[in-house]
Amino acid sequence: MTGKNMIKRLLALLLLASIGAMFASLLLAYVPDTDLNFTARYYAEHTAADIGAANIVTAIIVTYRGLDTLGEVTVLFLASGIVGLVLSFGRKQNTTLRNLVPVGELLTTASQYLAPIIMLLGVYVFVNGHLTPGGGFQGGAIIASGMLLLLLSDPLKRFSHTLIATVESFSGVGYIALGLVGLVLAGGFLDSRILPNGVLGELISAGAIPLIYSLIGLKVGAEFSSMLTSLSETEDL
Amino acid sequence: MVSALYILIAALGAAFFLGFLKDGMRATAYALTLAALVFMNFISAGWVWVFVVDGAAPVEILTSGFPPPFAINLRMGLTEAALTLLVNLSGLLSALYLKDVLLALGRRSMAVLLIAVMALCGIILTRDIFNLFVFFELAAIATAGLILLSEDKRALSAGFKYMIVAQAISVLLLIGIIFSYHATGTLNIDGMAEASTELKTGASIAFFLMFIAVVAELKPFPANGWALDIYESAHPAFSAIFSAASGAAFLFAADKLLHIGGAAWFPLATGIGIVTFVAANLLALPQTNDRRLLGYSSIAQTGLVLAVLGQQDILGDRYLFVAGGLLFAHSIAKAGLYWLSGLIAGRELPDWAALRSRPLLIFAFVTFIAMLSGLPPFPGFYAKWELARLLAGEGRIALLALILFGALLEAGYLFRWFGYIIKREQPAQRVACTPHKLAPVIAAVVAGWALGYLWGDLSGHANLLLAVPLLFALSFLLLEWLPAWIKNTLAIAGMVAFFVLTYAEYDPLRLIFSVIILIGGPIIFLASYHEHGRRIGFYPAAMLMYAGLTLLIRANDSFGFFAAWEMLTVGSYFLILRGKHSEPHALSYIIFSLGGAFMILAGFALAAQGAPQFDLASLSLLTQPLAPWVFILLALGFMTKTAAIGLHIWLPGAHGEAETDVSPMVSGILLKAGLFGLIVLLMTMGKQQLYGIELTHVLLWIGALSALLGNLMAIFEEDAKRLLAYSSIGQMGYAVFGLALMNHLGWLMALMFVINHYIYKSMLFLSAGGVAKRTGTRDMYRMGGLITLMPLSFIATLIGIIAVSGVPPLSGFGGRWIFYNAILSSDVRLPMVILFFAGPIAFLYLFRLIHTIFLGQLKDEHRKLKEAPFWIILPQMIFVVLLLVFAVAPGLALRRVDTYLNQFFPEGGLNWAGTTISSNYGYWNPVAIMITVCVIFGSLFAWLLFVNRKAQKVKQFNIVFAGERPYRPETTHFAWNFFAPYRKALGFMVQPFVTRFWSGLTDLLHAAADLSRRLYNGNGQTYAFHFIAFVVVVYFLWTGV
Amino acid sequence: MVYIAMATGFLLILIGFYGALTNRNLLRMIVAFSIADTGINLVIISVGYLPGRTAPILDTTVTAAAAAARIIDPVPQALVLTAIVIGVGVTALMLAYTLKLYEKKRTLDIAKFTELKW
Amino acid sequence: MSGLMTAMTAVLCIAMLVAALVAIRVLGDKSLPIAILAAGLVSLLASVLFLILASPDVAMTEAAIGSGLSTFLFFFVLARIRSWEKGEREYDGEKHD
Repeated sequence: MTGKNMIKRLLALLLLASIGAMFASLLLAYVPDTDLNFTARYYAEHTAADIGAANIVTAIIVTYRGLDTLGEVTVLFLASGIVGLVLSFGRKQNTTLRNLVPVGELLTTASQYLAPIIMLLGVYVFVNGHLTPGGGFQGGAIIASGMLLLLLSDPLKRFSHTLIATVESFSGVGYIALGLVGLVLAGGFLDSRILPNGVLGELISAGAIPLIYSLIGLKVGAEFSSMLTSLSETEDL
Repeated sequence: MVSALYILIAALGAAFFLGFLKDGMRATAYALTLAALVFMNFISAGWVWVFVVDGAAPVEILTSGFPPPFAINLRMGLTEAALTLLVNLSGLLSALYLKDVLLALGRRSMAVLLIAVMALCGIILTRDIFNLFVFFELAAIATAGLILLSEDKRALSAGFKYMIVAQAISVLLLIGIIFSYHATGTLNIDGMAEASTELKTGASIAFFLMFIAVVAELKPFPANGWALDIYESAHPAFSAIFSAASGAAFLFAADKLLHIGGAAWFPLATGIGIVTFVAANLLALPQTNDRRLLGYSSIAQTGLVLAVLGQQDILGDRYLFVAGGLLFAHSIAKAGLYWLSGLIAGRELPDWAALRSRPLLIFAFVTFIAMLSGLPPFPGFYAKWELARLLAGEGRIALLALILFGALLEAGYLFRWFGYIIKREQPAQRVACTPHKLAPVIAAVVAGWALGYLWGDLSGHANLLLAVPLLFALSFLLLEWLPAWIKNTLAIAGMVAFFVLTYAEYDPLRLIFSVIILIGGPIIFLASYHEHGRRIGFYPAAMLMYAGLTLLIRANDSFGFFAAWEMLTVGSYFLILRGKHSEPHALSYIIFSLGGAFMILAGFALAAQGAPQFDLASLSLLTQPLAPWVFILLALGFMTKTAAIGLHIWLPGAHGEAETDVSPMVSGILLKAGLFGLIVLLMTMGKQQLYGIELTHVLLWIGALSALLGNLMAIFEEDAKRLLAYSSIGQMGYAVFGLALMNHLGWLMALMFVINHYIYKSMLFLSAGGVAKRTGTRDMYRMGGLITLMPLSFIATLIGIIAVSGVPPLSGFGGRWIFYNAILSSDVRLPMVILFFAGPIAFLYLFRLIHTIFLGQLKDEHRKLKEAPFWIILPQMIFVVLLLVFAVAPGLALRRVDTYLNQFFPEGGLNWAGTTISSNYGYWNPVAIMITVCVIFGSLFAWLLFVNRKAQKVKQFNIVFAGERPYRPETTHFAWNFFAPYRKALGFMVQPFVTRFWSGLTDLLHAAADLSRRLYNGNGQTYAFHFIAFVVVVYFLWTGV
Repeated sequence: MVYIAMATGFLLILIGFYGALTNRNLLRMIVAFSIADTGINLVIISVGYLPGRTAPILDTTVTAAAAAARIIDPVPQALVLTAIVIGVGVTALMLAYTLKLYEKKRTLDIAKFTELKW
Repeated sequence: MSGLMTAMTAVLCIAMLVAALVAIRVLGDKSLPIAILAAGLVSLLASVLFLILASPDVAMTEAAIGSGLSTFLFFFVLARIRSWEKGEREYDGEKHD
């Protein structure tokens, strides 16, 4: 047993040493740029005028590389869907619930007050995504942690699957619809310049970015929530 | 046309929208899913139309209104359109197939399916490397989800194993991407390709990591255990997508990367691809689970296309034609086979015998394995041809050899499987057919044939699907519902009509062959009237063989010749497989034949020196050092068909076990294809030398040994049909010998053998078959005394053996006479002596046919037998007449050939004066001989009757020879082991050395495969090890080189 | 500084791989992969970092006009955001699989799930 | 300034590596919850490092998703498996009694 384990470890070390050698030569050959390359330079110079977003990363995520972000949102959608599928795999639908450990009064009360605040924070993060660090993904994650809190405080309280699914679908379909509007009214699919750019640094600016990022935030929040509820609702055997 | 973006938008929109639907509205959700898929197909098909018909230029699609590299762009060109159509179609058909499952699992499963298809389209369309990564991840996650559509609980662990490897892959991919970005300043694929001086050197680790990650998704050997587990356990409809669509998308991704890395990286792709191709096919050999077997085959085919991607430097503008041909053939066939597997209840290969109750599904299966094996008229065939000629033209012989070797392995297990279907016992559980599961299979069949037509059209060669003989053969597929006798009449009428219409086009040499095929074939078909019912499967197979034979003699160029060769091979294989116990023999036949065909392909490819095809006549223009190698390859290929010694082991079983009317077809007619090939070869290339060895000399020896050993093996045979089969080996040996003499008379003798062998071997097989039909056995020692009951069969056999043994007065003697003359005019002594020995040996075994079957005591159980059926006797009587006519007037056929041969061998022709034929060494007057022999025979016979008028009859059991103690029932029969004394003396020569060699070889391959597939121990962690080790080993091999 | 971060990133990847290759517990394998994911993020960010520059967010100190000379490369950051989200999606999926596998066999040992092989 | 940053980076990196080694059981044979926490710590430290590397967006995401949510996910699953294990043991116990 241990002998076999030793061999396995040695082999792993040997292989990873080789991979490490590759990494090392990448590292040794790496010379940091002294100046922005032409892609980055374009973003630095044109984002403000093109998109009107102060946060260039947001501009890239929502507009320039919007298709990636759509894909990313889809990954979450897919993951939450499959988590649901996996957990129901090979099982007949049954409704019996496990016995639950009673939860402390403090947690219940606290979460009732805290959760809305956390969720509000999430909304703030994604609405301001084009101005400050943060955006739909971070905001969505924060919203989901609010949900998590609720889930922890009262596991019996089933989140309305319909609600989550509706938010999920609404934000998803809305996101695509906005993208289509871009295709029709502006330069292409997911072009955020369907609304005026406004003044750099103001809340209502950067075209449709706040709108899109909000939808992404909702979507991400809904996906994470759906994953968490699926995981929490798996029945015992 | 609508922007290709709508493919992605439609799928995503539908997937997201599904969430609005309540769980109870599953039917609506399913309808929405199908609608989205239909729309996606519509877009792809529309674009294919735009590019193909209107010849439009590729379209760049910008997203978010900015040009690349600042925003992600997509591209829609012909390749993308075709590939997305493939992906979308397989998605749609699988969705149809999955109806029950999707409805049971609900909208989430439908969303996952939609996104899977979308992600694969995205991989194909995108021109941004990081976007490619995102779609990769989507595809990977969706794959992990769709594996769960299976009811097989093991799918769960397969999915987990996949995710482990996918994680490792994506880490490497990301590192590669970010460092490539750092090197080039862009994420756009075309931009990278332009900017990357460093990546193009072939030494860049960044590019290596990206590339190896993409390649890892193509399931390279040995880092592919996870994929096999998925194939085995996933729902077949998903495996169809996974094999057909995912494979295509990831291959295209690899192609995009090669676009960045440039020619320096091509060898890497080829190396990984070819190793995977050969290894996966080898490991598939011992596999018994159908889906896992298909998985191995999928992996192999993907490897092959990857290898082709690495050859794009020499493929030039044929690159898409070749890669596309292989890819589409594989995708459609594999999807079709997976869909089929969902209809079969059992998971072992022989369980597929259930298909036998559905001829349509058998046809589908045949279509699919023919596509996978690269047989005409499917795209893979044209692609294989192009690939071979371009590889050979560039001198990449080793690669070509490996490809052909792998393809042979693959054909081996696919046809073995087909043998199970046709021959194994049908399982209790029937094929479960519902319309929505049948439709995808049929769609795949239709697509396969349509692409066959398309590829034929694009090939630049004659489109095989427009060749009249082939169309005629295929039309019998549509006529399968008719009774056999109508189809038989149609077949005869068609062949004769074709001969009448075309006979003026043949030169005398080809005329002989065309008469044998197109007139001789119908004569044998007369015997087929004896069969009743519909005889499903017989006519398409037989007519395919005849179509191939006809096209073979009509072919002027290398391509047409090779295509015809493959057709006749496949047709005859199906025909042979019909015999009751012929499963193993048909398999060895097809393997040897395809092996031979691949040699011919390689030979032609070498000879073409890069040209698409060439006139067969221009083989004569080849020079050293190429010429002898071409000669060897072609000669070996042809000799697999003539069953030259060493390559003969398939023949006895294949011919002996075939049906009564099939044996004469495959023996009397099919064997001539090999001779025809040799004739063409020798006629054009003549004598060739390799390292000072005269190659025709080698042929001479092969011919002589075949004659001797074939005959020797025949004398120890107890089975009448096998005896005749062995005798064919000997007879073909004579013909090869004659051709190899390379003089006028030798050739004349070979042609004489062509005609004679057709007549008497067909006749003997028919009479042996007729007797076997009546007695219910082919073992001669179980027969005896049938002369009175089956006089006509007796006469046919008697005439036949007189003709075969080459004694006067029949045409066999003419053959011998020409043969002795030919030898006298040549200076090879030793093989000549061997051949002389072979003559009397032939007499020994022929004698048994008469002696054991027709003479001697009648068996009790045979007392009530009748003569063989009319339709089996009729052609025999025709042959008797033909033999007599040919014996008296050989000039009818040979005189024109003799003159024709003058242009090749002006020396040593025969003189034809009246009924007398004379050579430098003597003369032969067939008419006089006939009269003389008849007179002598008649008077001797009369005298015999007179002398024996008082002969005493003896009791049957009054046996006086009882030297040995009988220990098996058959040993009590005097005719069993008739030539035991000879066996004691000569037995060492007929030890099955050759059989042992070949079965040893296959056993070795099997054992090696069985051992090495233990590599896939099922542990996900080991698979991760495999992947890392794969990366490391490839890296060191690559940088070491 | 960049080199230190990048080297750490690479080491984290290797550590993650090593953990995944040597721990037979499914959950530990997933933990190991999430470490590797963190490592890769670190590597990507290091590649985009330019010494002495600030975050790619425009404000009063970093004006649009001066941005090209003041900010670091924003592209890798955008990529890492995507990578993080994808990573957590995959992790969630693997966890769900683990739960199910455990339910099936009552073990987390990967070597016990070898019914598919050869 | 830059020297301080470098020093901080170095300390962070060493801490991350140690935490990572703990998580994969090379340093000490720690229980699964510790391993998960250690992995979460790696992620959290990484987000600090991202801040130093002038990537606040990434830092936020890594903190919220990488170290926050996924650690939760791990514990969710772990807790579920633990509860099954416990149920199993109780069941076994009953059987033996």
